[in-house]
Amino acid sequence: MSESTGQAVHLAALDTFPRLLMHHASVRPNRPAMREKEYGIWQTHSWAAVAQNVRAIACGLAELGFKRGDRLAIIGDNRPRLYWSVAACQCLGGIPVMLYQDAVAQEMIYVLQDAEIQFAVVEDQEQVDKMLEIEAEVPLLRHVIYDDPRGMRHYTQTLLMGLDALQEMGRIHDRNHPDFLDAEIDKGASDDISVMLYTSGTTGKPKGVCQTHGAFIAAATGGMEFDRLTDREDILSYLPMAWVGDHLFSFAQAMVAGFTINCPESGDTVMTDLREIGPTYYFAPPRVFENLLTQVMIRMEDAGAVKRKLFHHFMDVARRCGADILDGKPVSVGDRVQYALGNFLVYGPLKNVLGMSRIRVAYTAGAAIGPDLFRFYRSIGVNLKQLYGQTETCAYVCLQPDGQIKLDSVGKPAPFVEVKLDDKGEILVKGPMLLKAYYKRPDATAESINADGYFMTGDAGFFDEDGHLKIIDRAKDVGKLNDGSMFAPNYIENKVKFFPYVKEAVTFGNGRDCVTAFINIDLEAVGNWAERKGMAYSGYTDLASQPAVYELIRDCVEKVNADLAVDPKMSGSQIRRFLILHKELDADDGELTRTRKVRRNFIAERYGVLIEALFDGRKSQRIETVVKYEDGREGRISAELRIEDAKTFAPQAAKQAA
Amino acid sequence: MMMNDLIQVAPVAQPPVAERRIGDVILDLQGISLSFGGVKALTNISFDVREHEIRSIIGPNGAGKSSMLNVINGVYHPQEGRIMFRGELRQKMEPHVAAAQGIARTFQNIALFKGMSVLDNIMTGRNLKMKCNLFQHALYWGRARQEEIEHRLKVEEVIDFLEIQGIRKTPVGRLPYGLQKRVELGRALAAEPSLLLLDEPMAGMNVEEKQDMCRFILDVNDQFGTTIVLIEHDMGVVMDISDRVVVLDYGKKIGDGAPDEVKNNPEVIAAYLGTSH
Amino acid sequence: MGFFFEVLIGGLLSGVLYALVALGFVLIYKASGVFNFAQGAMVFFAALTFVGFQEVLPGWTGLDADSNVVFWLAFVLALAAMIVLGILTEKVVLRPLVNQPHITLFMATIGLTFLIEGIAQALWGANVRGLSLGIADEPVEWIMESADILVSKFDLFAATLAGALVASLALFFQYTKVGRALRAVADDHQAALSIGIPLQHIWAIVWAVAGFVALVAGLIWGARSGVQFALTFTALKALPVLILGGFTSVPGAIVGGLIIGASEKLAEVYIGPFVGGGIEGWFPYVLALGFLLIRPEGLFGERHIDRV
Amino acid sequence: MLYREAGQFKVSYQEDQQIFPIRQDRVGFIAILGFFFLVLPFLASEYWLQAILIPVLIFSLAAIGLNILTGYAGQLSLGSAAFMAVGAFGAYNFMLRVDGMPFLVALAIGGLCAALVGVAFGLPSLRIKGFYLAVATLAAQFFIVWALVKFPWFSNNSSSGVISAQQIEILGFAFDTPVSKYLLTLGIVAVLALAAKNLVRSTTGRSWMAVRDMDVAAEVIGIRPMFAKLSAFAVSSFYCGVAGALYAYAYLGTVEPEGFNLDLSFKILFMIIIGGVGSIMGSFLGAAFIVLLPIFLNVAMHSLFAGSMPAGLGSNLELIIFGGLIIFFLIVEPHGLARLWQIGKEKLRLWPFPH
Repeated sequence: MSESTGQAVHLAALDTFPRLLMHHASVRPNRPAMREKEYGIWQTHSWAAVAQNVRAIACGLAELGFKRGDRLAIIGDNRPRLYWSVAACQCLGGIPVMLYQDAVAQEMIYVLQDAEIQFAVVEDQEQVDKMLEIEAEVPLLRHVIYDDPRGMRHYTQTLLMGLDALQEMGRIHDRNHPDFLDAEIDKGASDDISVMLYTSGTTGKPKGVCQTHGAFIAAATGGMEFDRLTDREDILSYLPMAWVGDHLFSFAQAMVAGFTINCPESGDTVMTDLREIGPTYYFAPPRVFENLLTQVMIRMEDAGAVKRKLFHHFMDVARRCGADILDGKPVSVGDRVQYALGNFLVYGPLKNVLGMSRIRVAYTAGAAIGPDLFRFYRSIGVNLKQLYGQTETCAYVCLQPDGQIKLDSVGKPAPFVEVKLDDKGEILVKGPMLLKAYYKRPDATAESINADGYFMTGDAGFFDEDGHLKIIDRAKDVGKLNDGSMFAPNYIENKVKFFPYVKEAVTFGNGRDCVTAFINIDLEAVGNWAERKGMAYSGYTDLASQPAVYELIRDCVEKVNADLAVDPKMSGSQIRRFLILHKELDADDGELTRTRKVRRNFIAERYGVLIEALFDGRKSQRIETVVKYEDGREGRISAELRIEDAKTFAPQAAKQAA
Repeated sequence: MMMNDLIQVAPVAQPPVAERRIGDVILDLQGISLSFGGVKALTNISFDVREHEIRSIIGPNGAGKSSMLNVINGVYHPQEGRIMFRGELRQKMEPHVAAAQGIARTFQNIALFKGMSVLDNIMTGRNLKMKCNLFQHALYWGRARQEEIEHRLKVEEVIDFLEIQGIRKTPVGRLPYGLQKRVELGRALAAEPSLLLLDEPMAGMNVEEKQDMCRFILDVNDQFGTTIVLIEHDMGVVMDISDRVVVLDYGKKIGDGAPDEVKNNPEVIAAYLGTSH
Repeated sequence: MGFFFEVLIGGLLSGVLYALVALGFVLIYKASGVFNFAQGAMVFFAALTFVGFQEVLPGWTGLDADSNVVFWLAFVLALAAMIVLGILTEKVVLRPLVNQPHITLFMATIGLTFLIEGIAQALWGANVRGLSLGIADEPVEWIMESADILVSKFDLFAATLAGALVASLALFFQYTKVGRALRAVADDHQAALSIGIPLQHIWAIVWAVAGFVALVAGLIWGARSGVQFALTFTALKALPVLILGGFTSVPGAIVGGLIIGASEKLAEVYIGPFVGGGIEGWFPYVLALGFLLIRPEGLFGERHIDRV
Repeated sequence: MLYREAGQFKVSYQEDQQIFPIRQDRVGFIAILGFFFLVLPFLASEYWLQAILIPVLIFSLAAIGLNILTGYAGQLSLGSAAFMAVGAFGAYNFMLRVDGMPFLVALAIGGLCAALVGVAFGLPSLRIKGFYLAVATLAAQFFIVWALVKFPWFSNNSSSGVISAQQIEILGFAFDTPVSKYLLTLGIVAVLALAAKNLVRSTTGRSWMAVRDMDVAAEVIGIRPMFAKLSAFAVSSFYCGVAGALYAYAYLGTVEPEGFNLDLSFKILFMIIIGGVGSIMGSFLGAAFIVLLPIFLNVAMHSLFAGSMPAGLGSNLELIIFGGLIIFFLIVEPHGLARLWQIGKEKLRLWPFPH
């Protein structure tokens, strides 16, 4: 502890990101700050080079008239120059606002208007086109600066400018006013807003969360000390820059700890790039881990019998003792020997193929992770942990400490963080990482921070006997069935979604007599299963309607029911009836948020007929839906959906059935 | 914000975007006749190609289109006629000499080097520009290695341009047809040609692949100012992207001019209706 | 002058024999595009099998070793062995290699050469054996008397036999159904397939016929110089013949054989003494090579245009 | 399974273009090299060194030569043995006729003689292809051996062309023991193999392969087929020539032209077919295989028949097995042992996944 406080003192003067950047540029000028796979190799930028580039961009922006407090929109994949633009904006005392790069132009209007954006740095022609499309709706927008000049030759719009030209302009500016930027950096204070992150908005319009340098630096420092991160870490930055997780891990922590960010070549090559880099520190939402595991299992199905047997044998060994070995708990010598052998034959190579050989710490968050999934990674020696946090808390509230990993909790309150529960079970947090305000929304700010300065997360949860926090559901989503028993939809849905065959689930039951569910099957997993069974199908809709698939899913649902029956609080909310949706829930259709969270109300509205059919006992229901294709065209699909019953369990009978 | 409006309408003195300007004639073919042992492939054909233009050659199967390209880059030697390239009269010329003069091409049936990776295939396109000798190669040290790296960078730019980063180390034989076509274009581009001959670059492709290829061809023409002579069957594509079109039928020229002129030429219409096309 | 003609005629007569071996190559190449380096080994195998049967048959049947019955029985058995060998080769070696580059097939037949040589010697032993066809190797008297030129009776017989064989094969291909099919196959594999000619059936027949040709060649060569391993070198004699005559031409094989036969003997006699002799081994190759540079497709080969 | 590639990323083209881009391969290769240089000389008996290791190395060099011509440049040659003969006799004559000729220089000159002769016999390749060319190389095979026998000058007037190689001496150190000869051969082969690898991964090698795969396309992008083919003949013959000289000096000591016959050419061809056409490593594998197989067969036969082995069966069996293996490899794995190795390596890299 004394060591970490020493470091805290040392970092005290480094209380803004620009200062941190300049610090690294002088302390470790030649260490790699960023790598980007381009032209076939990992082009490396040292801290010194990054600082110079950031300077040039900042001065260029200033030359264009960018002032303190202005917002800079940043739209694109994880490219080094976009991260530099974030830092450059901060140098000038501006506020970077990252947008989700895969959103269509119309979806961007709101944020651009709300944040009163005048300057935008975008990745490429695709994003430029979006800006031009909505130019009329965002009249404040004055400058759009693009990173990649490809295809931009014939764009004559005066608001466009290449980042190269901007940097060149900035270098000249810097030469003419050598003290300008340092003075600007000096003006910065820890309490200044360093970034604005828009919450994805499960309900209502997105809100801009204003975070200060101090908040993110505190969150980053806490995480760094908690996991003993050094400047030698390698992290792969592939999650949207607009997401708080990426900003914490790829930007704030890298700036605090001085480690290296690695940007993949393109969205298609993330897996290859992950394997090449072999990060030591890794972050991914549960979905990514789940897809990886599914792929592992599918690829192993094609292996020869001997290899498959070997694999399953050692996976059994790992399941038995792997997690304990990782946690440093006592394990018998026999198991240790077996595990060591398994490590040589299976786990080691497996981690290598997945690009996880070098991982020291991996985190997942954003959604609940299935216990089997979680166990799998830990058992093969990947130190995967969960964390809990929101955009409003810099994604930093609870962390799982090494050696004390519980599958169904999110760990203990992180350093500097205070967590308590109110009388309704809602989680309240306080600490240096709290948001300063919602942008231009004093009402919302007042609503979410109570009089004692606690942020109300809106999540319901409780502490277990060891002081680990357990999350049940969104506090407002927790409802009641007509018989009065608790209905926590997310909790149930997550349990269903832990089955690889299920991609999404939406449950209904608040104010009803029983619980029912929509299911989305996982096309890849179920498709594979169908192929092995020799079933023919022509696509998602066809596969989803097959009776055998209904059987498969019913089996999953009933297992969940058995599981729920064990928990006295939850045994009343077993799923009575379900149907498999004829289309995949899609963010383009508004059914999911961009972070792939279910939009419950929207779905309830769109599929009202189906919900009624579920509750009134019908055997099937016709539905027609409008869908949006990738090119923006719309089409209709209609289908006759079957509705099936699932077995439920009496609370006392549950144990045997499970 | 009044400022904003002003900027929008005012003709700001920005450097003009380099417009692709069609220049002088760089390739002039006069009275070309070619026969193989009595079979006439081309009869008295004359046409020219101007700098920076996209010049298409169309015609039914067996019209002599590919033979025409083969004459231009020296694979076939016409019995009659003369060829002027960049003001020089060429008599008998070998393909590698044509390559040295800046003429590159792709083939109707993919002519990639099957045993080599995508990277190596495209690297062969740099061959003419590499100066080290065999002994330096055997050492692979100093100058030779430096040269290899310099040209690798050029090749990587081509790979990036054609968006084939994901397959750079794949043996070309394992690639699907559409990608092989793209790699072949890459190999030609790596030579930084001033005249690019494309023999049915879109044959056998699906709509999406055709669109991609079209975009690449236009980009090449636009960004590098490369003059392009193109053989293509897809009339839509030809009419869309060509500056001028030559029509051949049974080895004779039956039409020449802008796409619209050619489209309305009765002889051309007859030739196309007369065949199964 | 008489000596010159003597040498010339001797050369031409052995040229007929070269042509016979070359014919085996041409047949297979025409039908299946395989350059069968193992043709020489097949000649060796055929001759060895024949004398082998001649040796063992009296023991098995109690017949007199010199009887005609033994001769013809051995001939029939050897022929059967060659047909079996031909068909097996087609099925086991070539069919799996269909559509491979020609050069791969060529290398496969080099492997086949070793295989056949090994099997032949393992079955019948490696001793040099004599083989008699009942024709003495002595000058034909009336030619000697009338023109004062020595012409071996045996050579004349062999040449006649070979000529007859070539003629009958030509007739076979010209006038029988199988022959027509074979020519169709030689012209265009795809077209032949599309009109329903069973390609692999044809190949098997061709290999069998090539086996028969090898047997006749083996008997003649064997009778002349003994049945021994050196018979496999007949293939090396036939290669320049092929280059000269073209791989696909039957007349080419005959004319090429005559030219090579005559010129190598003449060269040996008239040039050999100046350079120490023994130039028979390479002279035909250099001749053929020089010829290749002028006319790469051979005397009767088809001109090949590279389509690109 | 043994590979741990995660984290081995390349930040420069130089790293990316290494011969062994994977660390484990690098380590393994150095270990093997170390074993052959430092350990084996102490472990191996004289018989092993003289009768197995030295010839394997020499044949590997010849096979690399043939592989350059056939595997990389696509020109089939049946005259490798003749080029070896030129190398052997060339080196011999320079050692004999030039006073104080250093051995290594003579070796190189022997190789250069072979290269010159190779270019001469490679000229037809400009006009003819495929087995036409193969037949042309047979001309070289027969002519060269004939010439070396017929012109006594080459063998310093010895009967039937037999030559006895002089003592090898470099900077006063006599290489007269099996161990020293082995180390010398190993050193030379290692250096030349590296050079060959460098050639085939550079522009030279790419133009060879381009001509091999599609000569018209190669010419159209500016590769001069004449230069590519003739340089392949020259380099190939150089390697064969050096191998031939070592064959005489480090292996047999006494050789005659007839020793470099067509059978030896075929043997080298078999080495590359079995080892791997178009692979430097395959050349080593193939050479080892072809040298070891007869020895292995011999041992097996002796233990099987316990001395009462039928006469000639061994050599015939060898023919049958060689012939059969060639056919087998061409059908089943045309790229030989090197490809099998490659496949095994890929499997290990993907382990535990099958693909």
